[in-house]
Parts: sequence; C-alpha cells; structure tokens
Amino acid sequence: MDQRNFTYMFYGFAAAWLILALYVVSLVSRGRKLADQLETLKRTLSQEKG
Amino acid sequence: MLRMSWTIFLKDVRMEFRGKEALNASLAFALVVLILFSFAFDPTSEQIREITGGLLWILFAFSGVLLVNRSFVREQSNDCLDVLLVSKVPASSLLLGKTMANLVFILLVEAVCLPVFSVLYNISMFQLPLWLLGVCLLASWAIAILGTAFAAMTVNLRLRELMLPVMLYPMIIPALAAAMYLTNNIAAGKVPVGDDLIWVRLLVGFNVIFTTLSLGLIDTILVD
Amino acid sequence: MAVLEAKKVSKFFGHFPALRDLTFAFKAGDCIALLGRNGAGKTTLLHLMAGLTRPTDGSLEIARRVSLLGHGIGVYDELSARENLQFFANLLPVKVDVEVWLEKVNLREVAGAPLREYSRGMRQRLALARTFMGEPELLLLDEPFTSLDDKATALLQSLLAEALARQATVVLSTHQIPEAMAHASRILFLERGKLRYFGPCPDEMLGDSTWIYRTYGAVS
Amino acid sequence: MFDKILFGVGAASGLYLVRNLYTMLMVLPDEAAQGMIYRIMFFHIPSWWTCFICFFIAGAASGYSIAKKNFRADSLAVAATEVGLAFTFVGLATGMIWAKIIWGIWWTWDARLTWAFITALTYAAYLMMRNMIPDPNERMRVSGALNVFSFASVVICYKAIDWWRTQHPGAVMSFRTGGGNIDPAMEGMTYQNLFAFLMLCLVLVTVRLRQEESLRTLEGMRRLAFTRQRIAVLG
Repeated sequence: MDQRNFTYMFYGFAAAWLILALYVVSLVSRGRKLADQLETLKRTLSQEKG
Repeated sequence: MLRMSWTIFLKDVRMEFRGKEALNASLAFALVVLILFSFAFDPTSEQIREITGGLLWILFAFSGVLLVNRSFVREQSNDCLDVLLVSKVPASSLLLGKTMANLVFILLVEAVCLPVFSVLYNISMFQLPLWLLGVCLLASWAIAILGTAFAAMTVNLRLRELMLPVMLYPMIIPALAAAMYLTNNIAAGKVPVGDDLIWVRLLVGFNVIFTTLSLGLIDTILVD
Repeated sequence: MAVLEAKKVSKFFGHFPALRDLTFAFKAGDCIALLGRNGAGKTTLLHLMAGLTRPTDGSLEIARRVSLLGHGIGVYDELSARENLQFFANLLPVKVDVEVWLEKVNLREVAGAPLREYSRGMRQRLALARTFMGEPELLLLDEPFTSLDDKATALLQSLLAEALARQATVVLSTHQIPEAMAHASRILFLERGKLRYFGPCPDEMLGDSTWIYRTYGAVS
Repeated sequence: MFDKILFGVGAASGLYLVRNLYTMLMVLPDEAAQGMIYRIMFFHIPSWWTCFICFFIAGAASGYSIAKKNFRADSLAVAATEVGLAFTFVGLATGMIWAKIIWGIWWTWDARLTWAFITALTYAAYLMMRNMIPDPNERMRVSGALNVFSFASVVICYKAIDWWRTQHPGAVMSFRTGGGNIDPAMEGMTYQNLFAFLMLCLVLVTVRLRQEESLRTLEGMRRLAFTRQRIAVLG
C-alpha cells in the first residue's frame, strides 16, 4: 500500500508539473511564431512604402 | 416591441410550415433514435422506467439543436437580417420572436415523440398531464432561448452545425438534468413534492437567468 | 434640418482603420453618390448609416426611417410576394397598403406564389417594393444598378425620381461614374477610408470617368 | 525592462514551487488516514482556486470588453481563460490520481468532478469558437458574450450539481472539514502553494495577453497589406 501510495503521489506531482510545463512551452513557441510573422509583415510593408 | 416579436414569430412559423424541412428532418431523426433505443437495452424490462427521463431529454436536446440551427440561417440567404435590423427591429424582439417559434417547433417534436415512446416501451407518460406539460414547457424554453442566442453567435461560422452543439450542451446540462429527474418521476406517476421541488426551482431559475442574459446580450452579438 | 449628420466618425476593424474622421451632413432631398474603389470603405459607410454597425469614434445621427437595399435582396424565398411585403409592412411604424405596391411593381397577378418560383427580375422588383414602401426618409442603395434587368432598371429610375420628389434622401454607392452622374446631386468620394471630396457634382466628371480619382485621390 | 521583471517573477514562482516541494516531501509528516498521497492536495486545491479566479477575471473582463468595446479587456479574457483551463487540467489530473488511491477508481461522477469536466468543456468551446472568427470586432463581441454566458453557466452548474449526492470530501479546504484534526503546517503549505500558483498564473496571463495584443496588430497589418495589394492591382 505505501509503495503504491508513493508511486501515485509521484505521478500526481509529475502530472501537475508536466501540464504546466507543456503549457509554458506551447506559449513560448506560439509567441516566437507570432514575433516572426510580425517581423516579416513589417518588412514587407516598409518595402512597399519605400 | 412585443408586437414586433409576434410578427417575427408568425413569419418564422409560416416559413417553417411552408417547407417543413427542419421539422421533418428533426422528427425523422427523433423517431429513428427512439427505435435505436430498443437495441441499447431490453425494451420490455422494468429498468427502462429509471432512464425514461434521460433518454427523452437527450433525444429532445439533439433534435432541438437541429431545429434551432436553422433559425438564423433562414435570415441569412438574402441578407434579410440586415433589413430587419435596419427597420429598427430591436435585437431582443428578434430573439424573442425566434425563440417562441423554436419553442413551438420543439414542443411539436415532443408532442409526437411522447405518445410514440409511451406505446413502444409501454410506459404511460400521461398520468400527470399538467406536470408533463409544465416540465416540457420549461425545459424546451431553456433549449430554445439558449439555442437561439447561440445560433445567432454561430451563424457566420463555417462549422456552425458543429459548433452550436459543442457550445450549447455543456451549458444546458443543469436544465436537462432537472428535466430528466422530473420526467422520471412523472413517468412513475409520482407528483414531485418536498425535496424534488428543488428541480422545478432550478428549471425556473435557469430560465430566468439565461433569458435575461440572452435578451441583454443579443444586441452586442448581432450589431457591430 | 439634416437627415444624417456624421461628426468625426471613425470605424476600426481591430487595428485596421476602415473609415477615418468623416464629417458630413445630408439634407432632405439630397441624392448622394458614394464613389470609391473597392476596399475604400463604401459598404462600411453604408452599414454605418444603416445602423448595422456603430462607429468606433465620433457621433452619427441618423433619420428615424431608414431603408436598405444591399447586395442580397432582403426578401424571403419561402414566402410569397404578398406575405413578404405584408411582413415588412408590419414592422414599419406607418400603415402601408401592400396591394398598391404589388400593383406598382407589377406583381399582383402572381402575388400568392412563393418567391422561389419567380424569375430574377420579378424578385428584384419585389425587393424594390420592399425598399421603397413606407416612405423612408433615408434610402441606402448599395450598387443598385448592377445586375438589374431592363424592367427593374426602369422601375428603379421612376421610384428614385418619386422618392426625391417627396424630399427623401438617397445614397447610392457605385463605382460607375456615368450612372451616378445621372441621378446624383452630390458626390461623396472615399479613398482608403478617408473623405476626399464631398460636394456638388463637378462638370469635369461628365466626360471623364477617372477625373475625380486623379484630382482628389492621393494614390494613383 | 518589463520583460525582465516578468521573467524574474516567473523564475521566482518556479523556485518557490521547488522550495514548497522540498518542504512537502522532507519536512511534513504523512497524514494519519491517507498516508503519503494526501500531498497531492497541495497541488489539487490551489489549482482549483487559481482556475476559479482566472475564470472570474475572464468573465468580468469579457463583460467590460463588450460594454466598452475594449480590446485589451478582451485579450485579458482570452489569456485568463486559457491559463484557467490549464489549471483546470492540473486539478482534474491530480484529482483523478488521488481518487485512484483513496476511492479506488480513476473517475467517479461525483459532483465536483462532473462540474470540473463541464467547466473544461465550456471553456474549451469558447477557445475553439474564438479561433473560428476572423473579424476582430465580431470576435470580441461574440466570444465576449459567450464568456459571460459560460461564467453564468459554470456558477449555476456548481450549485445544481451540488444538489446531487456527493462523495467529494467536504468543501474546498478538505482537511479541515473532512479530517477534523488538521496540522496547521499542512494548511499553511496549501496556502503557500496557492501563492506560488497565483504568481505563476499572473506571469502566464500577462504573457498570453501580450501575445493576443500582438496578434491583433498582426491582423491589422495583414489587412492593410491586403488592401494595398488590391489597390495596386485594380488601380
């Protein structure tokens, strides 16, 4: 019982950390993509003007 | 304002009865599902009494969405919604009229399904006709008002047939749960008393809250 | 007395400015041609005047009875001509005799049949009746002449003349200059959401369809 | 500068969580009835609190955004909803693992579990809906209204499901009402982890909010580029 108890506690902690970590990773990658697109578009627009 | 709702209600009802497309489709769907139920469990056993309410209200919620989905699509084909809004029809009157029309359609489907269900599964649904009518009215109104408001939200989406149920079902769970519980009691011939009345209160409260919210927010939804 | 008065009206879609700082006023009896290229903001401006969208900034006062003929014809295919007109008449604040209008657009004999059995021209005539009935103070017509057949064009001409005679204000959006010139007493020229010209029709426009773009437009 | 502060607070919340982990595992004793597994509650309870706070903020921000046509409030609403949903999943996952040990099953149709499930569905629908509307004004109006609906329904649902019989241990602070003799150190731990979660939540919401803002700028610029192209072609 205690062994199982410990394993599951470990699972629980891991799950909590993992979900949050995954969310942070997705957030960062999305932010990077967004910044890239913004940069490209800015360049296109300024080229057209010039 | 109410006069305009009435005009729109009459127009919607007339349009639906002209073609009967949505009504026929959703009735046919409901009947097919009623027959499918007989394969899901032993149709002659007593256990069906315990799940009567659940079966019926899931059925009504599904066929209700088919009806409600058409509500704003009707206005869209020739940009009629724009004309209505330009004619200074308040968005809330529009919603009210359409909700009443949808309520009538849903009640019609129920009026056909309930006797068929009683006969097919040998459960007399009509021992407490007034209670049954009351529960049907309240729960159908819940489906109609939220369904119509959400139909207005999803009308411009490409995937509106999919999005409407995805948005609608989680939100009407309290109303459906109450209706299921009460319908079970009614099917068993028990008048809801005491603690069971909390479900009636839940249904009424749900309707009051969401009708107010829908009427208040519909202008934001329709007019930019 | 102005039928429509816009003061520093702007409309943004997110961060994109569709209309910027428009100030103008329409008087009763004016017929205004809304000119501009595609994407200049003509339809957005018409929708603003119709009350279908509200300005992001500025104030816009509109007449009480407005009527719109957009790209869609705004009548129901499932209903008959009579039912259509009766329905829209019921929403109007004034009493309208539907039969008179059915007569006027020459649809009386077929008024009981559902619209889906009508020809294109008949539907257009019904849409015209729907737009002009009830004596609206402000008529908004989005590219009304495109794709009309001969009969409907003639009908629209006469209805327009009638409306202008009873001092209604008409706004036509179009990008065909000769057509606009035939009716309009004033021109409102939009470019990229900005008001470039608002005033009487200049004579130079008559023979030269790009004159206004060259003279008042900033982009060439 | 702002970026640095944001990063700093984020790192601090991470460190705080690690420190809490140490205290939980090394300092605090096992609970009498539940053994080790009760420590999951240090994650479970704070994540629910955080998620509820997020949804409350999202609902209020949505209401403000549609009333005042304020895009920033709309961005706050998405950010808070999304972060709230992440914490909902943390709550669900930890709750299920705890239930497997204590109740012997992964899932049960207990009141609060059901509620959590419905809530997750409701807000997932909101996020899905947002992605489908291209026009920023329409997106703000429609999804703002939907968020207000969602919040109302989540509150009603909470009450409604409560009326069904429940096997959830007591109210939200489960040791106190359920177990009775709770060690103050354990209760303190819950609050400490809650504080760490809220810090993390604040950082995540801010990051997401700024992303949404730049997404809107991006959309505006795209439309501008598109109109220019069209003018260049036609004119």
